[in-house]
Amino acid sequence: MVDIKNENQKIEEKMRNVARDLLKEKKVDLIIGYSEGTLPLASAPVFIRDEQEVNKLVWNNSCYVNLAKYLIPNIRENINGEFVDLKVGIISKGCVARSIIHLLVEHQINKENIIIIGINCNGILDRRRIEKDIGAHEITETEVSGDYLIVKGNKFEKKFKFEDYMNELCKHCKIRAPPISDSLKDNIVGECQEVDSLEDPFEDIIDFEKKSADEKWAFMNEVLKDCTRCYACREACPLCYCNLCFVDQNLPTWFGKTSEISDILIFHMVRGLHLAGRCVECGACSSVCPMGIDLSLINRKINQIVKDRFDFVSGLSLEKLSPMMTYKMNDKQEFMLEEN
Amino acid sequence: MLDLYIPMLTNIKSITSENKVNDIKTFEFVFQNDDDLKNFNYVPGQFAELSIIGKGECPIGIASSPTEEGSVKFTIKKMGTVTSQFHKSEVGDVVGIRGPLGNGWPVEDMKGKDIVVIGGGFAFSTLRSLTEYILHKDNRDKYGKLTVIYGNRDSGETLYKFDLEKWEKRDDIELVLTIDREEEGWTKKVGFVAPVVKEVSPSSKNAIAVVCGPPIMIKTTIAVLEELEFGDEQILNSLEMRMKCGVGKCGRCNIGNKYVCLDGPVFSLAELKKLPNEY
Amino acid sequence: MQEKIIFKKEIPKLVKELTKEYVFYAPKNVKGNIEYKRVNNSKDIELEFLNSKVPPKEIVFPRMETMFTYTRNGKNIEIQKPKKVEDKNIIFGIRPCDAHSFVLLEHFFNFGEFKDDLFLNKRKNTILMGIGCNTPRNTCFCTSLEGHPFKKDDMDIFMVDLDDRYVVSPISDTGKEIIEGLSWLVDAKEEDLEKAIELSKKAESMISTTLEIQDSYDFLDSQFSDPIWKEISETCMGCGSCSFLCPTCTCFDVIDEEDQYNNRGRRMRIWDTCQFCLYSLHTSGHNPRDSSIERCRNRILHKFSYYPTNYNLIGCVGCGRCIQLCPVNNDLRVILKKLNEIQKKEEKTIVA
Amino acid sequence: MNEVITEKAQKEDWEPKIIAFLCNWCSYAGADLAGVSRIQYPSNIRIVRVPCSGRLNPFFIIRSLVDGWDGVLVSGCHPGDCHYISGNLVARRRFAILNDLLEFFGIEPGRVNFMWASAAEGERFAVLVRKTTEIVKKLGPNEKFKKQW
Repeated sequence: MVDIKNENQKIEEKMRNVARDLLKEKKVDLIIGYSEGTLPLASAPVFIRDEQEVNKLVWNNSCYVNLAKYLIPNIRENINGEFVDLKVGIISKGCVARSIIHLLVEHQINKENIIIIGINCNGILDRRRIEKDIGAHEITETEVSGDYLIVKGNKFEKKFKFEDYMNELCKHCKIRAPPISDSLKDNIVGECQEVDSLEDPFEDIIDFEKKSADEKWAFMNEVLKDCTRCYACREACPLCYCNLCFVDQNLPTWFGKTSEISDILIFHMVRGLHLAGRCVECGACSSVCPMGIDLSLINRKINQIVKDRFDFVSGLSLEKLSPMMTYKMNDKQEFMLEEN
Repeated sequence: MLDLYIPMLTNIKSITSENKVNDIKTFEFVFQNDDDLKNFNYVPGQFAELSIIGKGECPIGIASSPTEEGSVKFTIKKMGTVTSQFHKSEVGDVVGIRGPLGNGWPVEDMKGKDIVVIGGGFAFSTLRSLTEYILHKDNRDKYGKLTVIYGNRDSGETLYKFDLEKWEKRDDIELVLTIDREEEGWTKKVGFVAPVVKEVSPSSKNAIAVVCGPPIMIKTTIAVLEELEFGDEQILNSLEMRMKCGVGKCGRCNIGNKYVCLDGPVFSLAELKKLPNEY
Repeated sequence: MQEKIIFKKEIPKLVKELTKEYVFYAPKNVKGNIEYKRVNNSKDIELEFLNSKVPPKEIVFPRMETMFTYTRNGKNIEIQKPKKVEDKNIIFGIRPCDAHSFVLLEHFFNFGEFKDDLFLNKRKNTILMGIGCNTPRNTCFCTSLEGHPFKKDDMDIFMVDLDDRYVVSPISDTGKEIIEGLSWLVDAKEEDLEKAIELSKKAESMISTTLEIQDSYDFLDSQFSDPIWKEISETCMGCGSCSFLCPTCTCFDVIDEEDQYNNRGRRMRIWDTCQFCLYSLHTSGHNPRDSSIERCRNRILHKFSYYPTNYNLIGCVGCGRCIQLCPVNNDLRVILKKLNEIQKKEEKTIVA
Repeated sequence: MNEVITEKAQKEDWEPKIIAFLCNWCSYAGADLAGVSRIQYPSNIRIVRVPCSGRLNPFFIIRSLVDGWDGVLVSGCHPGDCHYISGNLVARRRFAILNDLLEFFGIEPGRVNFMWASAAEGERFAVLVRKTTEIVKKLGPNEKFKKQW
C-alpha cells in the first residue's frame, strides 16, 4: 500500500526547499507553482517572487494545470523602464517538464531563462469524475488516507480508490519526474528520471478500435456533444500557442463556430491533428473542461499513431525532431491506394 | 422590433475607386424597398452595419449626406473578410444594410457655430457627410464659418477628389488640403495635419472642431487645438471599435460603461476624458 | 392566494398535465452534469441537485440561435425572418439565483431603443417554477447580492422542498392561473408553512460567504489602473469557462454560414466571451483589451461597475458557477475580497 | 432533405461526387495523359490542381467532407520524385495521421483516399480513380457532417 499523504508531504517539503534556495540565491526571479485552492479538489497556480512566500507552494493530487502554459509568451517585467525577460523556476511534474522540452524543440521558449524544479508526481485525480459520482452533494472536505481519497460533505462520506479515480492519462503515465538528458542537465534541479525507451501497449485504444465506423462515430458524438466551445482545452494546453487558432481564422473561414455536433467534432479532430507528435499526455485539457468531457481518448490515439508510425514519444529529448517537422524516405505507406 | 438583426436589402448602384492603390472604394447603394429608404433617416456621422450576406457584417460610417437623396454611400477600405468581399463585388450585387446606428455628429447643437473639420486619410468619410450636409443650401446659413482641413500621405490617397474640386470653387468654405511629403504638381500645403492646423489657426470662439483620423494624428491635433484654446467640449471625435450587432447587445464595443455603438461613435473630448483609456 | 401542497409522488401527474400546454424543462442528469433539458417523462427529472452546471439561460439565450435564413437565386437574395416562437416554456426547478439572472437578462435585452425580440419573445413565453435552495453550496453568495436562497419575487411559482412534498406558492398572475388549473392540489397546512420558513432561515445561515459589494462600484471605476488587476489576472489562461457558464453573461458573436451547394445560408449568433483575445481585436490589428489584465478587469468591472451604473442592477447573482469551474481557481470571492480591502484602505486614508 | 438523399442513395444509379486534389507536376499531368490517351475513367471526380501534395492542408480534406463531397482523392508524385524534393514526403506523414484519425472518429475508411501517380502513369491514374469511385460508391453518400438546417 502506498501512503499518498506521506508522499505528498515529502514532495511538498522538497519542492519548497529547492524553491527557497533558488530565490535566495537569486538564480530565479519567479517561481511558478501550485498553491492551495479555495475549493476541495482544486489547486491554483501561483507566481512567487519572494522567498517569504515559498510556503504558499503546495503539492496535492489536484495540481492538474500544466504550468508550462505560462511560459508563452515569455514572462517579462518592466524593471526600471526596461522590459526584461524574467528567469523562471517552474515546478514540474513529468508532463510539465516534457511540454517544456517540446516547447524548446519548437523554439518557443528560451532555455537560459528556465529552471525546471522537478518533482516526482504521484498522479492527478480526475475531479470532474469524482464530482459526477457524488452527484447531488457538495464536497466540503477531502482527505487522503493510504491509497484512498475520502470525500466528505454535508452528511455523507465516500471513499474513492486512488488508482481508479486518477486521470485517464495518469493511469498510463510512466514519466513521473522530468526526463533528464545531457543537454538539459543544467536546467533541472530536484527530482528527475532517466527515460530510455517507452513501451505503451495502448490497450484502451486497441479496444476502442474494434468498434465499427458508425459505432465510433456515435461514441464520439456522445462524448463530445456537451462541448460548449469555451475553448478551455485549447487555452490550457501548453502546446496550443498559435496566435490565431484555426477555428478563429476567417480569411478563409475553415470550419464553423457553432455548437452543432459536426462543428464540435471537427474542432476536436483538428485539435488532435495539431497535437500529433506534440501531445505530452498531461491531461490538462480534460481536467479544465467545465463540462467534464474526457479528451484523453483522442490524445492517446494521436500518440499511438505517432508511436506506431514514427516511433516517437514527445518531450523526451531536445535533440530529436518532432515527427511532423521531418520525414523519412521509407515511412510506412500502407494506406496508399495501389492498383491491385 | 423583430427586425433588429435583419438587414434591409440594397443593390450596388455604382462603385468608385478612390485612391491610386485601389484599396479604397466608394459604394453607392439603392434600397430594393422604397419604405426602407424612407425609414433610413440619418444624420452625418452615423454608421450602418453593412453585410455581404453569407460572409458577414461590418460597421461602416455613412459617407453620403442626408441631403443627397435616393441613395446612400459608403467608403470602404479593403481590410478584413467583409470589406475584401466588398471589393470583389460588382454593380448590381445585393448588399444588406442595418441602420442608421450610433449618435452621429450633433448637427443641431452645432448650429450657429463656426465649424472646423479636421480629417486625416481614410477617416474622412463621415466628415465628407458632415461637410456636404452643412454646404447644402437649406443648411448653409444655419452654420457659421466652415473650415475643412484634410491631410493625406500623398495626393493619390486623397479621397473624394470630385467633391473636393466642387467645394474648392465655393466661397463659403475654407478648404485646406495637405500631403505629408512634397510631390510634383502639388500646389497646396505640405506637412502633417497638426502643424497645418496651427498655421491656419482657426479661432476657437464659438467654434466646434471635428477631428477624425489615425490615432497619432488625433493626438497631435488635439494638442494643437488645445493651444488654440479649444475647450474639451468643443472638440468632437469619432471612435472605432470592433462591433458585431451595432445595437449594444453583443457587448464587445464597450469603453467603460459606454457602448460605442449606442453612446457613440461621436464623443466630445470631455466625454472621452471621463472614460477609461481602453480604446 | 392560498399556498398548495404537491407530493413528490404526484410529480408525474404534474408533468403530464403541464406538458399538454407547455414545453417542460427540468433538471436532468446528462452524463453526470445537471442541465435543464426538455423533459416529457417525469423519470428523467433529477430532483436531488444543488444547481445545474449549464445555467438555464440556455433556454432563452441558446448557445446558437438563427437570426435569419436566406435563399439565393442568382444574384438575388431573399431573407426569411426567424419564425416567432410560440412555444410556451416552463422551467421547473430553477433556483432563485438563476431566476434573478432572468431579470437581469430581460433588463439588458430590453434596455434602450433597441429591443432584442429574439430573446424577449422566448422570455415572455417562459414561466419559472422554482425551488428554494435548502442546502446552498459553499460557493454560493447570493445573500451578498440582494438575493436569498428562498427569494421568490423573480419567479412565477415558488416551491419549498419538505422532503416528501413541496409547498407551492403562486407568485405572479400567470403562476396563479396555472395553480388554479391544477385543481387536484390540496391546500397547505399551517405547519408546512412554518416548516418552510424554518428551512429558509436555515438556508440563509448556511451561506458562509458575505461580501460587501453593494456600494463599491463607484470605487471600482476609479481603480482602473491599480496593480491589483495584474495580480488577479496573472494566472488566468483566457478560457471562457467563467463567462460561458455564467447565468448573466450575454455577449455573442455573429457568424454567417453559407450552404453554397443548396443556395441558402443563415446568420446566427453564438455565445462569445470577453475573455478571448479575438473578442475586441480590430481588423487593423489594434486590440484595446490586449492582455489578460484588461480582459479580466473588463469582466469584473462589467458585472460590478458598468452594470450598476447603466441599469442599477449588479450583474452577478452569486451562483458560484465561475468559482467552481475556473480551471485555475481564480476565485471571484477572493477577487472581490481583495477589492474590498483596497476600498477600505482608501476610505481610511480619506478619513485620516 | 435527409430523406431525399437516402432515397437517392438507395437508387442504383446514385453517383458519388469525388473531389480530387492533384499535384501539378505528376498527377495532374497523369490525369492529362489519361485523357490524351483516351483511357476511360469515371467522371465522378472534380479535379483541383495544387502546386504540390505538400500544399495540401489537412483542412482542405476535412472541409471537403464537411461541404458534402462523398469522397476525397489526393494524389501526388511518387516518393522521391517530388518537384520540390520533399513536399510529398512531408505530406505523407500528414496524410498518415489524418487517415488514422479520421478512421478513429468513425469516418469510413475509403472516404478519403491517397495515391501516387506520376506524369507517365495515365493508365494507373485511371485505374485508381475507378477504384476510388467504386469504394466511395459502396460507402454511399457522405452524411456524417451534415448540419441541421
